[in-house]
Amino acid sequence: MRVQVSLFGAFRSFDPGAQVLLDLPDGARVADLRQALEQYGSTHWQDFNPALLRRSAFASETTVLREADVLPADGRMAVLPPVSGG
Amino acid sequence: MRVQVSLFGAFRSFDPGAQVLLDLPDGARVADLRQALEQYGSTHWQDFNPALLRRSAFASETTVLREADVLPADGRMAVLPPVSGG
Amino acid sequence: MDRHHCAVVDIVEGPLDPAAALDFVSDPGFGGITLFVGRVRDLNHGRVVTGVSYDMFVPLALNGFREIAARADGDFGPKLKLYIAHAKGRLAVGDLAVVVAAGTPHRDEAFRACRQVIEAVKHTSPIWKQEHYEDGDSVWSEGCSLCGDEHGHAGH
Amino acid sequence: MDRHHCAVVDIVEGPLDPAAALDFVSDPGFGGITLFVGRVRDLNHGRVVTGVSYDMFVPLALNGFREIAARADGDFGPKLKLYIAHAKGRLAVGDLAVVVAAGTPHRDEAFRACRQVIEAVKHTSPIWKQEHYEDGDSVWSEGCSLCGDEHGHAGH
Repeated sequence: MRVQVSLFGAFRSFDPGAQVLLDLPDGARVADLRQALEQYGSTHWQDFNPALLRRSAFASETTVLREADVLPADGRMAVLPPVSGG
Repeated sequence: MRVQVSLFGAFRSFDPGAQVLLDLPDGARVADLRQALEQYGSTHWQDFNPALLRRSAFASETTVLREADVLPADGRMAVLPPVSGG
Repeated sequence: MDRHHCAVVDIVEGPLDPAAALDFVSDPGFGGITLFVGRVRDLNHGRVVTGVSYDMFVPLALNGFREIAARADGDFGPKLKLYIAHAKGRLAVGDLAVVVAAGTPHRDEAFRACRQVIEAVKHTSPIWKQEHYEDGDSVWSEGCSLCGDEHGHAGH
Repeated sequence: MDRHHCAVVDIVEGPLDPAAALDFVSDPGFGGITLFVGRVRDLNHGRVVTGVSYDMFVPLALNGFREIAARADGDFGPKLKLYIAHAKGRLAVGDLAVVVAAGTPHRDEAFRACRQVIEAVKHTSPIWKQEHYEDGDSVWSEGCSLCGDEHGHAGH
């Protein structure tokens, strides 16, 4: 499946469109996406910070997902670095 | 000394001018004023409630006084039933 | 102190102004502002309220507001800005009875200062509330005695 | 739910509006309204701040606001009225970043609901703050991780 990962906060600057397309096996889980994004970041992003990704969560448009959750069928995901609203 | 006691809250309605004049010995204390006001109220005010007076404090324009405090020289005092601001 | 605004506003002069309170406690160095507004409710202890009259011993009340502000300054200062205003006179349902605002660099102090101040205003200020009911009856509210313990009890 | 107003406001559409928040949470049956306003400070960790950019995952943020409001409703309802609005875009010093207001019959619930909501907004909403400094540098703020414990840590 093709997963479209929207980038926010400190990740946003890594890509002009603030998103990354990754190919993952059907039925992939959040943990798989995390691994794929780490690999992608390590090879494509000059200032990529793996420690920040490890503190980041993944979410659909409606909810934050856990590591064992299967990715939604539409493949639309977001990576959420630690939040600092308010 | 002549003491002018301003009436507030539930006491205000007892007197058209919302104040009472009482004669007390020079050097009188708050406890003396309390006693004098209870006597005055018992004889002059139809709906006087001694229990309310017992829960009431006495104050000058700047501070709440204690029972043992001597009345201020200007004789200007206020009787403060339990408060209910806000 | 010019960081503390303490006022009594007769309702005939106009309503209390929460926007003015927010302005007063704002500061370029402040990230947090907490505001409390107390309004006249339409119902109390099951009775339909048509209005409230506030009686007040004004000079002592203002003196008390300043003492309450000074105490908050000691607890949450030294930058704390505070706004304390209480209405006087006959208010209708929905009218603003009291406005308290606190501004500080961080939000925790703003919340705690605002809460401490409104509790102190309610429990220690020489202010008396007379409720008017739809049947024409009026009752002075039960309140906090100022005898002995100046902070009164916490019941109202 | 029509007792809860949740919004994200792009700064180019205009500033957040505390007066609208107070209006929204007002009710003839309410005696207490608590409002919190978060503003952009001129100084953070000793650095002179010239502005803040808020990035936000809007649909998830709005969904989160509604969940936060529903939780407060369970804790302080069933009459609780809530207003939650967060700014988005590039804010200047003094601009309003967030406004939360809670209205209830009595003040204790208003204070506690307002505090609970702003803490949840700060610790769980998908919102990111980038501070801009007078030397031209910009830094994304350290924040609360949403991994595992959705409530994050209490440190910010």
